[in-house]
Amino acid sequence: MTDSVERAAKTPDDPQPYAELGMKPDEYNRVREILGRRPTSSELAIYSVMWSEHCSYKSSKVHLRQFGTKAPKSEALLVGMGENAGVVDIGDGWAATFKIESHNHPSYVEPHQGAATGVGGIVRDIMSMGARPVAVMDSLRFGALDAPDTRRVLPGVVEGISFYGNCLGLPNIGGELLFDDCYIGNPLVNALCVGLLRKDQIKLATAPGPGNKVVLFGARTGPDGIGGASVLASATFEDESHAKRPAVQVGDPFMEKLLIECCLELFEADVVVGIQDLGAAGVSCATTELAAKGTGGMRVDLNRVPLRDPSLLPEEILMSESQERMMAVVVPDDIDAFMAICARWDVPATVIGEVTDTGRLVMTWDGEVIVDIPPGTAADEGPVYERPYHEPSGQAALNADGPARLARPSDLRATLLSLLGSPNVASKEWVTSQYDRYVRGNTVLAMPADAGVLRIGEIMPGAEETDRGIALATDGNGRFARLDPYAGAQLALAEAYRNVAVTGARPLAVTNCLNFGSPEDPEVMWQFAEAVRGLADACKTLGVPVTGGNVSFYNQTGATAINPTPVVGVLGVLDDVGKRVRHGFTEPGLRILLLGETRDELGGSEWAHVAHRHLGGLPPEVQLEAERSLAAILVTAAERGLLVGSHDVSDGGLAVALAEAAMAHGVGGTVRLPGEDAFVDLFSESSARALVTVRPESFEEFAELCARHEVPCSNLGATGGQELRVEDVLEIPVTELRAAHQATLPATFSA
Amino acid sequence: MGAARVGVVTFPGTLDDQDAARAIRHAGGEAVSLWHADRDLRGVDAVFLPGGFSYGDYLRCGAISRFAPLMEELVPAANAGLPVLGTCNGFQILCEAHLLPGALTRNVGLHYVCRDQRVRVENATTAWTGDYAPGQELLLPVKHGEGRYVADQATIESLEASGRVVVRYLDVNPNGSTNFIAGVSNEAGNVVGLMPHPEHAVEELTGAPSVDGRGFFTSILKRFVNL
Amino acid sequence: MARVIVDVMLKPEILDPQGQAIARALPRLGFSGVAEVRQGKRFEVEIEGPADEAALEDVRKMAETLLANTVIEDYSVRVE
Amino acid sequence: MARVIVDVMLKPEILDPQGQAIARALPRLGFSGVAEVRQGKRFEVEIEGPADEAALEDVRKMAETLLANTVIEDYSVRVE
Ligand SMILES: Nc1ncnc2c1ncn2[C@@H]1O[C@H](COP(=O)(O)OP(=O)(O)O)[C@@H](O)[C@H]1O
Ligand SMILES: [Mg+2]
Repeated sequence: MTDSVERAAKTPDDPQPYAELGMKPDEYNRVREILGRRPTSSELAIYSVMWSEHCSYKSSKVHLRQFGTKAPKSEALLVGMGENAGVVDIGDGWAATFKIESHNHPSYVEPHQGAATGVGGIVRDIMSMGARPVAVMDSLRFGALDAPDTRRVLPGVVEGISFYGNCLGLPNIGGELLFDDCYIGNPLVNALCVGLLRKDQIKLATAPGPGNKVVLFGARTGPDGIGGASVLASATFEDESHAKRPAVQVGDPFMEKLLIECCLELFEADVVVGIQDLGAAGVSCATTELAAKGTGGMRVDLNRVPLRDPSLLPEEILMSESQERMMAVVVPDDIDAFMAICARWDVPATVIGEVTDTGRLVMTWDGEVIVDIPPGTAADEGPVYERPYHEPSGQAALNADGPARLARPSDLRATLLSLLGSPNVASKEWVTSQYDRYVRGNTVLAMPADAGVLRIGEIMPGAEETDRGIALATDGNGRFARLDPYAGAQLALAEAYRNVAVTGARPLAVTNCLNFGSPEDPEVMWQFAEAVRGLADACKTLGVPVTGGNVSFYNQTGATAINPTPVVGVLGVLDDVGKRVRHGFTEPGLRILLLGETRDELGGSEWAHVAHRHLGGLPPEVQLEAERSLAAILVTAAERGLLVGSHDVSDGGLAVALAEAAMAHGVGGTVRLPGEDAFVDLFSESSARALVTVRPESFEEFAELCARHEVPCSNLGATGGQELRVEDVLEIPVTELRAAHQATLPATFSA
Repeated sequence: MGAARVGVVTFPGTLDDQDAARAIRHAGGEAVSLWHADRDLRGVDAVFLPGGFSYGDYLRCGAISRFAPLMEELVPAANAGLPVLGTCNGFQILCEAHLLPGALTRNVGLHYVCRDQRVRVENATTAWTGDYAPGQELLLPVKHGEGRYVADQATIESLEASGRVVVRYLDVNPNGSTNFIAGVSNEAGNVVGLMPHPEHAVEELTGAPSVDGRGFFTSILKRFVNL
Repeated sequence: MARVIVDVMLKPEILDPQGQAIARALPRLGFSGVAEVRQGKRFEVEIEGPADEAALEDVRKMAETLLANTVIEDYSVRVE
Repeated sequence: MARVIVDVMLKPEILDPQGQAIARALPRLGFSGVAEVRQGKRFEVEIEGPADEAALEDVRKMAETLLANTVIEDYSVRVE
């Protein structure tokens, strides 16, 4: 029997399974207060998903506000936080929109589909801004390389990303792949998508204009990811067949590709008033959010939702997470044109309701009203928690146990080779060669470059005139954040910012994915609060606003949380993409320069991790002013054509940076270390440093630029030869570097 | 006389159509888009079937596209001498449509592979390779999950004997192809299929670190200028 | 030597995009009257000994742990 | 409604790397006594009418032209 509004009013005391749906008693009581009666089971479905941590950000909201209140003034910001994705002005009338999102848990349960649908979801977020998705990136963390769990999960995750992203025709232009025991049983799969659009064509998730039609288009709705709904269905209906619904969503990248092309034609034809993707919480989320941001009301006939499985109940339709669906608001006069475009792309589309001005979201099923709520109460007015937090009890001891007590190596050659072969530093080619980095023909830089760079002109009709390009990098270091979440988040930002700048691009804006343990644990909550505070402060200092992001809580196995892992993505712009700086040593005969200052900073370093399995002390000092100056000279020097090649110095220090620079094009180099202590010079992970190469004739001009911006510049030596030579310290043929660097992943996954 | 007009076919799920059109324009030709559902070749001088995942590569790569209305026009035209180049998914479609012999199967390593691959032009007399020197070595990207060329022994022998192996992989066999075969032609040499992507190796700034792919486009254009 | 067949199909409630794409293509190719197509995998496992109960049990275990992904797939084992 | 099964396997002379990878993995997972594994496809075609000879002929044509690529694959059609 349908649990209608009428029935709910008559049976106020019927028990409801709100606890099984993850709602607290006071949350449930608030719903009753809002409605003045008990919710119907469909309404309960809507509130329970909309008020979940995932959709409502109830534990993180009070902290995330800082991204707004501390946001630096930025003329580039066109759409800030709160929309599906932020939008940034990149010049010449064009805008970029980008966002990173987690799909951690689903990727653990079913690696291939979990990761694939993670890509699919973030791509639809970008489409819903009116943009053409133009590239993806992926930031991955797994348990130890040799853990059985990693062997099970990693290949599937990579295959899922490869399968979905390649099939969509989105070049994969970068990402991260790191290993640490803390991610056993809880891998992190964060996917980023970037899109482009004309500045004046931004679309928003809003449903204005009473009488406008609400169209659901894309895949049909099936019983995907509705574990929660089965609780409701079995509680309400005692129907066994509905008791076990799959929690796994399966992706159909071909349908998504059709959706992309279809949406772009719809935007071009200007037949869309508002648009929203269907992600977590599916129809519930799309209808409440569209209605809440529009004229305030909407009427939906749920019987009209096209189903893959005709036995679905309304609660299940509302909660289904079937992939490859979008919802649009369309003026009645444009409906025929809208439908014709969908038909051309073989994309099913159905009018399921219309916009009203009643301030109520009303849904019917078999002629009965089953939902009648003020949509804003579900979409925007969810619970907000000020979760208690305090510094972890072991934090002081952890910080006191610095790397000073660790034995330092005498054989630096062996140390470098062992670092190069260690899982975090080793070549990621086994993974990245499974991704198409060339499709669409606009990839300027991709792996193993520090940032991905795309040409804008020619991606979109009408963009031929612009010479601009965009650069993107993601970074995050869970070890640094464990030692100091405030500094760790800032170092993640600093590294991504620097990675963008070494290509010659001006950093413009930030997205972030905050991966943490349970917010109900005050020690985790402290890590979270500190990380957000750190990131917001650093964004302010660096002048790059946060435009959006995602929070992923409950990343833990039992009571053990992962290292706090804020992953930060930075987007930058090149006014002339032809002036991008290439990666590493590109040719012999160039001066090799180290920019920035090296101190004895080995807390949380790759060396401490690889050589001693040690984590303690403090991370390298954050130097935001120095990062700013460094980026400024990199951008200016690139514009003036002074830089030939570059590489950022981070994990594994200068030693690893030199080795990677040499391996990039098979060009060696000879350098003399500037400091007293070769070990510190080579393996310290001090921030705000980069390696660049310049032609001898440009050296003066470049050195002057550095002096003017007070960026320390050490002349290390020159490129050339078949080996990397650090005078008086080590000599390693590039082929030997490569052998050490490339063997690790294949040895585990190709066996 | 106007520039040669090269049709670029878009199927649902085609990905490299814009790149192919750009490469044709860069070489001095006119790119004409052709839509899978139209029974119309729009009077083009040659046709390029680009790569991608038409119909999601579901069932088998190219298996569903082969039945597109456009193909009903293309197959007889190709048999009558219209130059056709299929790369990657385009090659797969040409095999499924029996315009080329053999089939492209799952990479022996079982993974999709995207890499800059050295290849050699084995036959510089086809409609699409005339601008290369015989034996010329090229760096072109490959990017596919099902590129292992197979055919029965007799077919392979006759392809080899008659110079219809147009392009061959060097150094590494990225997918386990029989005899390192990267591309083949039909008997007349007007229909060529290859797994590598010349359209991603035509500009200094973007794509693979080479511009070796240009020759495929200049070959076909010169042919029409010289007619 | 005996041949044991393992059929692996997506669970009925799981989306089968390949099967759907095939089913959508059929009318265009002139085939009518097909209500649905689902695509799965078929494994031919050649075992060295006879296909007795012990061997079948082994193949079942193999299907459960390796050949099928039981999160989304069902399998069946039979002797051919 | 009737269900017709189409099994599609690579021809024996065509290398089947998927089957080989499985066969290679088996001993590591503790399965012995498997001589060979081959992986193919199984299609479940639901037809609207009965599975009479005419319908089967239709499915055979479907297999020949679409479901299998007879250059490299063999197929068989049967009613389940
Ligand atoms: N999961 C991944 N997806 C895509 N690209 C990746 C991934 N992991 C690493 N990469 C790319 O491989 C290269 C090397 O990665 P990494 O060693 O993490 O670089 P860095 O130390 O400069 O941050 C970079 O270009 C990076 O973008
Ligand atoms: Mg880096």
